[in-house]
Amino acid sequence: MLTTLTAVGIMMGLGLFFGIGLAVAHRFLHVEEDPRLDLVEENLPGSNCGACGEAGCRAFAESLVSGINAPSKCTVSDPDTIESIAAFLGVDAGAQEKQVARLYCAGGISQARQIAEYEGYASCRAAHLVGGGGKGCAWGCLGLADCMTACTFDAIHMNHDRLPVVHVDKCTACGDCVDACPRDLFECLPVSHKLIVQCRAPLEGDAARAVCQVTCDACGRCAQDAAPGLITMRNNLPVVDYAAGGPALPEATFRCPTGAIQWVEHGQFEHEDLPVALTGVHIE
Amino acid sequence: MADSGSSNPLMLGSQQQAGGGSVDPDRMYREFAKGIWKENPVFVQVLGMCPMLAVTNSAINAVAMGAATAFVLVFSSIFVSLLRSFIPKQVRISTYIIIIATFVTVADMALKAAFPVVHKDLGAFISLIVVNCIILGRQEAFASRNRPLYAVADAIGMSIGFAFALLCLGATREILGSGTLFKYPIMGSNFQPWVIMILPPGGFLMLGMILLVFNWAGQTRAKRRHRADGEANAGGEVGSAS
Amino acid sequence: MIMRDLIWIFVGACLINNFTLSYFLGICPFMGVSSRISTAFRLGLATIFVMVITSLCASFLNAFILPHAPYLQVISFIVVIASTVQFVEMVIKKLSPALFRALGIFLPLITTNCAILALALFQTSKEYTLIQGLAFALGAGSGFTLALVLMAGLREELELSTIPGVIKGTALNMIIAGLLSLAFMGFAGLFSGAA
Amino acid sequence: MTTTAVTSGGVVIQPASFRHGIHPDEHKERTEHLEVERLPFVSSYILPLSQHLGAPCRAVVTAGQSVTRGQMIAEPGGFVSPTLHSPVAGRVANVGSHRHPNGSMVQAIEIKADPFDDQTIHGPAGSTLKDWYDLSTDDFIARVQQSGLVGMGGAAFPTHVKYKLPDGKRCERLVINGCECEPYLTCDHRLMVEQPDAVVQGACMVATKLNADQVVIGVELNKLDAIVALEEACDRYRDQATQAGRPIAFDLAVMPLKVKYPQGAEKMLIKALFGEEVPAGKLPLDLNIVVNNVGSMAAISDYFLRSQPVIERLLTVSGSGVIRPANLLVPIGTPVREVLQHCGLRTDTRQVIMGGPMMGQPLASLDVPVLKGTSGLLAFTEREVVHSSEYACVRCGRCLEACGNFLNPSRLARLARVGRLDELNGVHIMDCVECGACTFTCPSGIPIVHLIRAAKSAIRARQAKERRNETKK
Amino acid sequence: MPPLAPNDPSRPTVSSPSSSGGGSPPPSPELLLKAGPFLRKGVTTPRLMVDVILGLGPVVLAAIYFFGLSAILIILAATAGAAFTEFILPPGGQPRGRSLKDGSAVLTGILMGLCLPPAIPMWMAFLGGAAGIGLGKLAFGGLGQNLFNPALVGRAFLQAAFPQAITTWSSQGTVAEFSTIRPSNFALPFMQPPPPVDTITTATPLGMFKFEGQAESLNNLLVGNTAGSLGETCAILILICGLILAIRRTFDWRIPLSILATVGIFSLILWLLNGERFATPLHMLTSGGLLFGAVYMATDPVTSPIAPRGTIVFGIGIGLLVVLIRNWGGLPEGVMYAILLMNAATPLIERVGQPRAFGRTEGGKAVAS
Repeated sequence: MLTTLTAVGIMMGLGLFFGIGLAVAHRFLHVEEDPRLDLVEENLPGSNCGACGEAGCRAFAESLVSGINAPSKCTVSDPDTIESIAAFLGVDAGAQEKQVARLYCAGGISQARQIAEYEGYASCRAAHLVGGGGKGCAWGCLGLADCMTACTFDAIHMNHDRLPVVHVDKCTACGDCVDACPRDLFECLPVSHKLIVQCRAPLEGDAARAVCQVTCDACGRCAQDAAPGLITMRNNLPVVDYAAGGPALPEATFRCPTGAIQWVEHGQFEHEDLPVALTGVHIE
Repeated sequence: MADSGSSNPLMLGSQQQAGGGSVDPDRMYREFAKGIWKENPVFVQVLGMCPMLAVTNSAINAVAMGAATAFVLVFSSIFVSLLRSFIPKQVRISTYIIIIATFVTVADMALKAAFPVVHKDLGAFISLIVVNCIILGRQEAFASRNRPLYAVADAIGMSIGFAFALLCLGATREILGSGTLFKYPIMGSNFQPWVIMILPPGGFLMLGMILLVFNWAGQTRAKRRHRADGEANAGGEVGSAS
Repeated sequence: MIMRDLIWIFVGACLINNFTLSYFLGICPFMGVSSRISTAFRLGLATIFVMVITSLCASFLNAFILPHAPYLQVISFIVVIASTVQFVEMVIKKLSPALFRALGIFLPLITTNCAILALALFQTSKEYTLIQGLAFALGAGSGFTLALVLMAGLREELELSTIPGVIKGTALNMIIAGLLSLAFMGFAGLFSGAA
Repeated sequence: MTTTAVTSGGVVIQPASFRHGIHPDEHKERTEHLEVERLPFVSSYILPLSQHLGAPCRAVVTAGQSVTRGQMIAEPGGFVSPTLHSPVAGRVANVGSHRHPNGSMVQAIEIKADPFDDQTIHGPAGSTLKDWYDLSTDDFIARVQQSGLVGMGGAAFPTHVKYKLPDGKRCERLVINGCECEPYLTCDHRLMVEQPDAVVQGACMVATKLNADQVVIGVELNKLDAIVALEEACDRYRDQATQAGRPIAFDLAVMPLKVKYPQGAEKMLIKALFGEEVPAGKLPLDLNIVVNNVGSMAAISDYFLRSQPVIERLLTVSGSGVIRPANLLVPIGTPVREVLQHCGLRTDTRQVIMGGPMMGQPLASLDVPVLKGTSGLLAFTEREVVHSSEYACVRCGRCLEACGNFLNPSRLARLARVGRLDELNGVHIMDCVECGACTFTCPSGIPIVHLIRAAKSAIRARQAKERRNETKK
Repeated sequence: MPPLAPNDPSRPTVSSPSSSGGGSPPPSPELLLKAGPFLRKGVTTPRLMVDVILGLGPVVLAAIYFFGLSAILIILAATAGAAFTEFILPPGGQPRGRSLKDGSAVLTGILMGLCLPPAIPMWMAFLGGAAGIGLGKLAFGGLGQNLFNPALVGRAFLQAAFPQAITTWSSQGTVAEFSTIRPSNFALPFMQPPPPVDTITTATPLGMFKFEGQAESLNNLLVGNTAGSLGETCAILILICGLILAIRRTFDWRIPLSILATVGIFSLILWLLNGERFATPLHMLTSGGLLFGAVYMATDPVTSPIAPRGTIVFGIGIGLLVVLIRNWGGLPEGVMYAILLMNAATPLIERVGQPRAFGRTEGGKAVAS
């Protein structure tokens, strides 16, 4: 009986002492911090991709709590999460249209001419520095998969033509591939922008067709066929301005002699992937 | 934030607040089975490494530790689950620890009374069950959010998973390190024991090896499944691109 | 003589019976927070700090309370240590935000580290005096820091390597820890002849 | 190996050098004794508007227009940009995209040579230039820009920019770089042997105009004949200047240097000559030093004394892929194919390098032109191509001992391979001059300098993006 | 023809395209684009490994001379263990057997064999080689990525696993003929070796000194006429081989030099303080595995710091630990542990050992002009 009393007594004593001590300390030593911050951060994807323009998810959470950014700036989270964060913070989610990375080149190894053989470190950026990597087209995709390596979301795989296939569902438009490409061939576009010019070579006529089968040879037919003002030829390349012209329709691509401009409903290149193990090897 | 039990009012989807209703035997089984293999606390979640390494120099110690942990885990899960709507959120961790510590003390005393030799071998590690992350982790992640029956199923499953891992490591280390299993010589009289296995480095190295085998098995399985899936899922979830 | 005894306790806890590499204590932070040298070092410092507090608490409990109720050892250690550390955390947060950012974020993590409770238990079972207990705490903390920083250095190096996918992660960390532990066996019996 | 000490004017001099560095095989024996010959004119020339560092030139001619040899065809596109002259009399065929030796496509002027022209140079009026002595410094700099001069050593940085000294800086020491430390190349060597007076004359012009206290011509000891020739030329110039009543007001000396690569890198050269280190990220001007190549000096002399702008340059053609290696005087813009074919290009040539074997770049196509900065063309057959098989880095430390910048190339390469750009900045990747000494010496055959180049390119791309974001905000 | 003459009368005229090539131009070759530099020194990594193996040759011969056929058996067993493991578990998805070609596995095996006692069962030597390569190298992804010296990992593994067998030293020289094979070499796999009855066991010089206070004569230590591991006994031979390798720049001379200097100075101080308790510096330097470890083990480039200053810190660290463990530790010998511990510290040393970059201060800032 005495033991029980001692035990109870000691535990109560300790409990009371430290409980009161901590309560008092909490009162006097408390440092104010927005409690919503942690909660919001917990719901962000935590991939720290930077697509929102902030330095990581924590910084983005801070900007959300202080109302600087709208939740929809996060392109990685699914709409439900965005909606629930917005509801929690009592703000508007903001308009968000899904964006996806598009490639301005369709000249894989079977379409674009290789003028010299590249041997060495298998990276586009490295190859680009060695005489342009041996690809005849100085603007086109080198096919050594820097974008695939850079993609944190496993959304890019190389196909048999050594072109990067972007998995539209997985792509979060974080922009890592845009930065990784030494030839600046990626751009994140809203999925509703379906007229994609798959060429960046500012060449014309025969000079253009000499380097690649699917190059834009600047014939200008797409600009004629599209709604007035939608497509303009600039620097020997068609530029699509959705804000300026009428409705974008697939008709603009019908008379393209090379297939450089495409009406892309979903993914850009619907080819079978290379096995993952093969994508990093040197090209022969 | 009066919403007790949930750590985050924003938490989506995963919430399984058991209201009234009857006990679902299927779910009981699922909660029980997951801890043994699919969410094995040691091999998959990599928790509870301290006792895992410290007491596995013989199979007997491993079993004793497994049993003691199971006892503590099951009973604290029941208590936490029963009290889950009464424990205020701010002091929940402290409360869990006190509940766990109580059962640890009970286990410690019971072991000391029943098997003094084993208790001596395990030393302070029985007391250290208090800070085994598996136990606190299950309270926080499961028992505090589910009805006692599920909590018990979960606790038993996890305990078995943990004990299984302990036994794997303990048996291997004992066989190689002393040539015996449960003190019974199985390697012949002339066997040269590998002393390293009952020393600390052996524990680390052997656990590393077991995890390696586990990873390798998982990867081979994933690869086979990937191959079977064919093109439909091409480029999907292969373990690594090396 | 006392000095020598203290050094022996310190070296014993730091090198010979390193808490992490020989007793497997604090494996969770050892595996979890050892990917950057700077973080590892700060965690190590915070651990030394908490260990010293723990040692003081344990000495206090051993002297005044536990003789009356030895069966309350585990539970009272836990309660007292956790409360004290939380209290200290609040103080630091209030007084020095810089120090808090450097060390404070680790404090709650350390409290539930088994090395802390083990320190108190070992100290009790070895019947150390207050001063000996402090030497023991410092030794154990330094040993943990040493192991942690070495591990972090090795892991930073590994990040530049191409490790086979099967072994990457915990499995490899365990093997590294095993090899470290193997190397630490060289300290076995250090100073025992001289003491 | 060459001697470690040399007698100069009867005094034994311990040749100076910098620490670290490498000693590659020289391979100069095939061409170092060959006199310079002139490449016959060919039918068509391509002149990229951007063959130097800095802003591209702006074309001032249009297709169909006829031009004379030495006529300005493109004006500077900014201050850091030289003038471009036609290397040949003929007709402008086209102004459009053409392949640059670095693999990109750039704007270029294509000129068809006129086979019936006598190819007299129609540069700026000679009389106005003759008396360079009376020009003001600013006029002198403007004239240098008009001459179209860029660094002839290979980097092709517009020379006049180096002479435009910012406030608070002056050119105390003018260093003339005659190291030619790249293996195979011998064109600077031949220039110093055959035209020492032009080199000294040009150097003295610059020194006079920039008020230098000291002119040092650094030459490696494997070019003893050049050292002797230059010393004689210096003596001649001193006498001439005194006779003309314009005695030189600066020290003029030739400094023999130990044979070592990359001694021709300007920071290494300064370290070798004066024992001083140029601060990282700064220019030699920070130490009040201006460094010029011997070729640039000869070009300055040619411009002011003979009214010939930079329309042709000396280059070495060598390697197993050509039958008759040579030191050639080649008009700028000559297609590489024509130059190589003149020297007997072998059909089994596998690799063609523009520049030296250490820092030059491989060509993807022979239809690219010789540029102002082209110091050599090397054609290699399969036998001479390096195919080193790659092993893991064993951290042997040879690259550290090769690196004149005292970096840790092994670590740079490892970090670069995993793309750790922030850490790369911490280990001073931007200090790397890409001399390739580390890769030369690596027993594991790791393309260290290539990895570093790629990482530097990625860092630059990221910085450019950050700057864009800044301006957007 | 003076090339730069301004108004040369023999001014060249434009040659027509047909005359320049003589007939049709040769076809454009398929050019190779490969990053420069386009010259290489020609020393390769396998070559370095072979260099070290050759440098070990005299030591192996000495081991055979001193310990007879047992030495051959053990070295072969250890090498086979290392090579076999490397063969069946190729690192990084390479084809099986390719990584053997760089010679590093064989080198590890030989080193491993040379630091074993002559009477150890062959299966243990094999296991040691396998553990060294498996745990010490392949686990980290193969050559160049290992953090610990694989040979020493194998040795330490054996030391911890079979402390009895690995510290049973049989004496050499006059007792054992060349053809004598120690029966314990042939213990069945996983079985205990028979108790050493017919060969005479003895202690190493270090053990004798530590536990019995007897110092071996310097002559014997230099020549190698003592008990010990196979490769470590003959001090003179190791020094000569080390010198040759250092001159050939196969390894960084700073490491062995700083180790030996540290041990020498430290033990000299101790010896001067208490000549009874501590061994003479020369005894310290020439006995045990110090020379062998300093020359062949610590110099493993993969696991030692790369920058010159770092290598010296590394060497000093090893020297201090050796003296510490030998004099105050529970074991008579500590070279292996000292090297392994400093291997673990190598990444940390690497951070402080970087040379001052050109044009920068020690702190990495650009120097003020």
